[in-house]
Amino acid sequence: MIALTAITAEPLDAAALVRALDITGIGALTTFVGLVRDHNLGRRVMRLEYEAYEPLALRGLELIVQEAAEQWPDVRLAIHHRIGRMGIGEASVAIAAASPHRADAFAASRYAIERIKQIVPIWKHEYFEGGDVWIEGATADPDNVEAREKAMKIACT
Amino acid sequence: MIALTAITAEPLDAAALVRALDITGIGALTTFVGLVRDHNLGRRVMRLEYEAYEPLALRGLELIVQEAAEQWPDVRLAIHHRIGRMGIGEASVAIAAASPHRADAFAASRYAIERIKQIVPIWKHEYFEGGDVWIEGATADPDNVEAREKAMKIACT
Amino acid sequence: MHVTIRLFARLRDITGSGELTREAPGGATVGAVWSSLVAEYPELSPYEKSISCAVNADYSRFSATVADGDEIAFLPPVSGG
Amino acid sequence: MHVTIRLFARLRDITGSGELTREAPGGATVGAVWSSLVAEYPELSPYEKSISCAVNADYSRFSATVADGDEIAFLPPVSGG
Repeated sequence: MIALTAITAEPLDAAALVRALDITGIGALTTFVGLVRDHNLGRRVMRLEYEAYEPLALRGLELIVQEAAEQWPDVRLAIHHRIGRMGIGEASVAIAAASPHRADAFAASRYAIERIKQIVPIWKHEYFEGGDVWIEGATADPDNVEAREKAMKIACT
Repeated sequence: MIALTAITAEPLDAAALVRALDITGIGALTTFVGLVRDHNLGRRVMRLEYEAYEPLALRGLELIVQEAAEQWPDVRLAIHHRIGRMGIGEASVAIAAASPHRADAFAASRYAIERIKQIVPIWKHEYFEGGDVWIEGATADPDNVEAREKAMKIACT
Repeated sequence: MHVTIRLFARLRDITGSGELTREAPGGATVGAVWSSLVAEYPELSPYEKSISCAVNADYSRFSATVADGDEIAFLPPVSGG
Repeated sequence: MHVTIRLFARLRDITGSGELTREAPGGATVGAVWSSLVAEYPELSPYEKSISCAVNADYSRFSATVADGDEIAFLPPVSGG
């Protein structure tokens, strides 16, 4: 059985993530996979390198699973984030959600990806045609109530 | 290459559906799978049998793909619905959506399942402990603007 | 003229067959075909308000005129997904 | 006392190292450790407003007091997903 949360240098497999979930009583299964895009902000991207503060990033994923369980007690969630070098079209993050009903599976999955982008200490180093840049997105404060509410709003409405 | 839309008596495979999509320029991939639940309305379900008016059901899936393409031109969508006898935990429907950005992939996937439940001529015969019943849900009128708007609202907000 | 009538799910259970062939007068509408069917199988009447119809495997209307050899399908409320 | 400072992404590029060991006075806060680091590497100062911090691989606050041997991490805005 693979772990429900992981920070890994190995290629991600959404189907394996689904198999990690207990589907007893489940009516809906969703997966979300984020792929490395060939373009970003008009730049032609060659590859990405993701760096993590691994123990805290794993803790961040676990925190997100816990937050989701508070909001959607019937949802089972698995989240894997890849680190290291990735080419175009490779998966950087995979989320699987299982739930008795579809609304909760969609919402929890969406919530998870929004929260990953807010609080998990992972950084994307973009190598584009002509240069490279560290992408800086959100400030990693898990206690920021506004950020959490924003993620919840995107997921639930 | 498997078809983007299908009504099939074979077991569904969400991963195969994903592989059917062109992922050039894609940043987000979502799948939705509906599974046969062990309970419904307090009844202990033993199995389901899905019946379809096959040519029209296929046309219905194609219509949904087309509607989604109008709303989200960058999204690529694949939908397979299984018919025949299915046990608990088996997949009755699988949807894969690929999009440059995650909001559209989630929305198109959610829209597709809502529309399937509204307009596609497929019927669920539930065999539960102590009896059986044909489940009757929505009236299959693809031109019903209110129904379409309702599905869009669920998907987009 | 002859029309083929396709019935599904509970409607099929009521009539005992998923496919019937019936006579219909020239210029008959889908609605008229349905009405004759209800006359034959009164148990169908509760579906009056909730069914949809298709002609030759395409969504249609009860006001549509049917032609000889058409396949008319009556669709109870759907429950796919 | 000694603390280990962990730096990531652009912060690591600025200092040239992902892990530094520095002296800190007893009772120093995470914020004080950061300030000494900025004194050493002025290029870090634009991150003052946007960084978060962690102590011993758990989310923390700049007001937290550090202890001998602690691992203090400074986290620039994240960009996972």
